[in-house]
Amino acid sequence: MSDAIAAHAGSPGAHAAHHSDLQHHFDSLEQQHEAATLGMWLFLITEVLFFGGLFLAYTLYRIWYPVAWAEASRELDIVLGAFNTAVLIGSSLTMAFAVRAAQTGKQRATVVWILLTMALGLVFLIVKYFEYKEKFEHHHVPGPNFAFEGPQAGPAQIYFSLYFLMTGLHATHMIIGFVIMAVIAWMAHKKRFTPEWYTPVEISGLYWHFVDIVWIFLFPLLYLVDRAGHFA
Amino acid sequence: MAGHISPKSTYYAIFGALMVLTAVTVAVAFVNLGSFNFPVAIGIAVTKATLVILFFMHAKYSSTLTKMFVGTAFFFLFILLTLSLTDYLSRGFKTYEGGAGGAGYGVRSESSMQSRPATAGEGH
Amino acid sequence: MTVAAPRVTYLNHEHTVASWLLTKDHKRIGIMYLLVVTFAFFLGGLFASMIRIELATPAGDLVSADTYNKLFTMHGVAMVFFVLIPAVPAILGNFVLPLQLGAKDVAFPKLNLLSWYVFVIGFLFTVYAMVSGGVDTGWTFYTPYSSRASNTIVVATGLGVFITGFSSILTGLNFMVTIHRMRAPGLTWFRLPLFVWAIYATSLVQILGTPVIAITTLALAIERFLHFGIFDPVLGGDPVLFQHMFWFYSHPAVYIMILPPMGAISEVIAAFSRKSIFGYSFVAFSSLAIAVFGFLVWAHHLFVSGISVYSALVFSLLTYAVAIPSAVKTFNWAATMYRGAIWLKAPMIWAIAFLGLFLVGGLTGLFTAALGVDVHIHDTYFVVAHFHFIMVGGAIMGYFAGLHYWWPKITGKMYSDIWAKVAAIIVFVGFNLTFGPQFILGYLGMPRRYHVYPPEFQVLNVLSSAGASILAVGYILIAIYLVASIFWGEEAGDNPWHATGLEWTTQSPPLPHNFATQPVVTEDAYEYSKREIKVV
Amino acid sequence: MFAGIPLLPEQASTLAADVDALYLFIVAVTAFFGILTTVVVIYFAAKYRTDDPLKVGARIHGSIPLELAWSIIPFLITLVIFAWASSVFFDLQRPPDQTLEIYATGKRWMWKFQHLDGQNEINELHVPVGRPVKVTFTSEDVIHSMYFPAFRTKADAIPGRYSSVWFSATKVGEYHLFCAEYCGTNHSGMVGRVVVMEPTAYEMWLTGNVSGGSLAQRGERLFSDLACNTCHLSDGRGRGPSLARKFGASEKLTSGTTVAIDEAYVRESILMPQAKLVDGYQPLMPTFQGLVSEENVMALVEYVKSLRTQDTAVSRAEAPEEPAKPTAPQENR
Repeated sequence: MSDAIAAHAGSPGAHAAHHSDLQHHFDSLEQQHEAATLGMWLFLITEVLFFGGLFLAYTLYRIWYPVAWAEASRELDIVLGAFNTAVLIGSSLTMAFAVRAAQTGKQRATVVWILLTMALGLVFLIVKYFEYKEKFEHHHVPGPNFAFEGPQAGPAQIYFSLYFLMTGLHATHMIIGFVIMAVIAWMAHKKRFTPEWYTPVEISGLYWHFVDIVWIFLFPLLYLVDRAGHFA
Repeated sequence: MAGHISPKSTYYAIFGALMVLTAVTVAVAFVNLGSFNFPVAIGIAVTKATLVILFFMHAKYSSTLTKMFVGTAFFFLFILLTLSLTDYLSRGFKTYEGGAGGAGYGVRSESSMQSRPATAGEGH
Repeated sequence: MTVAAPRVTYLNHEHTVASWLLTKDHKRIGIMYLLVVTFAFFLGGLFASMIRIELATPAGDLVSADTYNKLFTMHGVAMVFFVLIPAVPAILGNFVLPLQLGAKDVAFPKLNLLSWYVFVIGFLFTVYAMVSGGVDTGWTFYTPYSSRASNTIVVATGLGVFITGFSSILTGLNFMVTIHRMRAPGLTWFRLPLFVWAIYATSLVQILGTPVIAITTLALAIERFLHFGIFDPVLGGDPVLFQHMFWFYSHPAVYIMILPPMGAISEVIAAFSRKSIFGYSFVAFSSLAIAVFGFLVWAHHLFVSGISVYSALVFSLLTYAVAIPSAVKTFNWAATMYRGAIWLKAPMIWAIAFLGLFLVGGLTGLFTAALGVDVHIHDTYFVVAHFHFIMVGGAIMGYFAGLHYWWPKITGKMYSDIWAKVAAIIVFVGFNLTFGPQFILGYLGMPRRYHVYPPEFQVLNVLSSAGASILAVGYILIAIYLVASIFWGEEAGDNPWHATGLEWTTQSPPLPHNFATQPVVTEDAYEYSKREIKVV
Repeated sequence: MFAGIPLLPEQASTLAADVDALYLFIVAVTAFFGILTTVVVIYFAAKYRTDDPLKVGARIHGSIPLELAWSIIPFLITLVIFAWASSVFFDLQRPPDQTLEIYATGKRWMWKFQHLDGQNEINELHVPVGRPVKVTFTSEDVIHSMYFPAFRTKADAIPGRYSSVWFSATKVGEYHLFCAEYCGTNHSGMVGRVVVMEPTAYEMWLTGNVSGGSLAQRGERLFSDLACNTCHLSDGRGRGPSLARKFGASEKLTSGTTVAIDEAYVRESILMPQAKLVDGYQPLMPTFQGLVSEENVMALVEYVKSLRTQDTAVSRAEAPEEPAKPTAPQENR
């Protein structure tokens, strides 16, 4: 709790010309930047707990039904999953470069890196679309016409319920990230950012890296359950 | 006023590490470690997530307050998972010597956690 | 009292509707929350009075069983999600926090306004559900009744709760960043008023707990709407998992409800004892301890739901641990009054009434945490009485103590002190008569949520219903004299209570941007003894 | 006016007195601290009262020893309460070995009881006084909760698994049976009464309305009607494992774990056969989920239980007194 009290470094009266990007109720750009990043980190905490609820359900049912989890997980295409993981880690890299470009004031580079990140995100969503289409064809979508051969149909339907909830929630977060990055790209294109004020880029970066982290956990949990056939 | 600017080489290094770890986690999934597959997969995922948080999200260079909040998030996630599992994992324990504990569904006694590669095709 | 010249205040510097609906001023947003929460409070109160009238007779003769089930469900949903959780943080917190920190506004004003709109949209979802048939699952939405058996509007109510949850998350996030980043120069952590500590602890719980009920209501809505099978026992799912996920939030939620009023009570008791709070750092850290320990105890709601005997022991022990910080706070409040100069104005009467009721609420928690007794009293009126003593006796009384304390600062007008004291006594008596008998009813074994009950419980139920009518009178009385004070109240002056705290250094009602010059803090909180009080 | 209102419900079971003693102890502790604090607050409010708003209180900021005192002492007291309450809780959860078994199912808005000798009751339960009785029950739809206030015991009926309560009635008479977990429209109507009778009267009641043989015999009929006997041969050479002398023992599963055979395991193997596959057998058994009602599952469970002592089911009357001390499996709580 030892954050700086010097948040009000200069005495409020003798402040330099009011910086265009500084909002009225903040005293310095420094304070505004720290407030924004702290706010974003706190939001990411709520997201961790938000996905956490589903991880609890996943963990419980994996312990209760290891055989069903193994059989249902083998239905997923591991190549597509691994490829998607690589794509998303790549988009995290391009996002990091976008933030770095904004920090160093390179407007054009920021726009390019963000568009690259959006492109990789789009690839991920397209691959996801094909995976979902394949599930619909195999009737692996929970609900009245769910079909899963063999005795583990009940728990398998729970697996697919969690699969669609987790990946659906993750995809929704990616679409939101898409919209945010479109706005940021447009702002960067309009040369709105300076090395002193690039907070929106940094914040969307934090959000995007979080979305990547969620997938880093979803991939092994959903795709790599007992590929070695322990629970044959 | 700009935050910490990492050199491009750091980013490439972290990217490489993440790709390698992804390959490792896929490879390890095909090795039969019995009930240890789950913890190993989680361990690799946690390592990758830590790398992303520290370097890509600049947590390493941020204020101690940010680091504390990241720790708080995972601490309370840990509480949610472990305290709930104290219920589910101990449902199988016998409540007294003679009785055969056991929930309708759920883990039998703790013996069910042992790992023993099943000899497939056994039985007539 | 000098007659203040017509000054610019946050109330009179703009009058258009847009200046209210699009305001980014934390003070106006606080008042907008006050309007919605008060409406929800009287809506919930209406449902409560119908329940009490129904229960005056053993037979189900006022309303049908279905209607009764909808009444107690909507009473629960309206009161929990739309009154108790937002009341002090969103109304008093929004108004007072920036003032106490010496800040111009909260860290994210636009986000603050968004929180209010999200809250109203969630409320409209729930009102839509109430109007078009209501929901009858109980405010806890237990599956598989809520996901399969109930044919009422569960999905809309669930989404209403889901949306309103984000208002709570965003408010918590806003306040936490405000407290970290926007304190006045010289305002170190241990010079902060205890209300700020309480709001900080509440924000921590709002941020960490609310997302879990968001995912739980989302999963329930999807399971019911799309027939996914997460909690469905037919597929092998576990209905008790829903209870784990629901209570992981809903128990810390009761600390969201009680911590801010506790902060308000610390302010009131220190101000009207004219003495610094006893054991400042202990009271401050007990708020944080309650917030953190609050997350370890949720399964004491599941003692008879088939959780394992061993986890029941763990949760029972942790529940006793979480009771200690609340006890420490109560003893510190009492000790603050020792050798104080106790000025028995209305807020102090409300605070003392809070102490009396919260004490009973907290102590009866020891019964429900005791495993042996809880098996007998779980889901009976003993539990109903316990949580009403904490929620209404604690949170609502604390809210009213805070409201009476800061009313002059909010409106610039002073309400009638006599009527405020009369109302406090009426509410205190009515409350004890309503919920006191329910402890006995509970131990006698009357289950909760019963539309029809065996005749031998009637006498106590009639007592309870009589108490409820007195309680209703008390609450209506508050509304009357507070609204009256706006029009006919005398000018309150900048510091009517001669209290410490930055909010009393500015004018009342405050300037649009709170302070003419940035205040600088030089002394600890509640330093009454050091300063000589200048008569304004 | 208050003479008529009892403060404690009737104590009609061995544990009722223990629970009440614990309850009164906590009442005493809370009353003492509650009244003490209230008196202190009122005394301070009266003694240090002033009407002059300019007077200030003494310069007191706190005292560490006092803070430690009123943190540690209350915690120690709560530990005492915790320990005593936990021991009472364990007594409530652990039935004695010899109990009279009764099965029940909660169904939206009624309780259906099944005695071992075949008597079925709805919203009524006749039990002998003085003998420990264990009710094993589940729910057919939503969560209910079987609650006997006079016996101070309660347990939720959760669909998909067995729960159980036990009591040993000490006083003859009629007592309430409530459903304590909200279950819909007629939740308040899902009530009944427990009739505690003298042993002789109980035996008379038993013989008075026996219907169609014992529960185990009904289970045996179901066992053949549902063609279970085509696979589960008694010598174990069939496609399914033999069920003779299995109840109470333990079984090795294909996943390598061993499992205790109790009511819950038998029930689960009927409704979800492949959840726990017996080692050395193929997953051939179809699921009977939805084909067999909970009552019939209980009848089958009772039949399998009766196979642990002899080859065919006999009604309790003819069966010799329980020879060996069977491990009365206790549903975990």
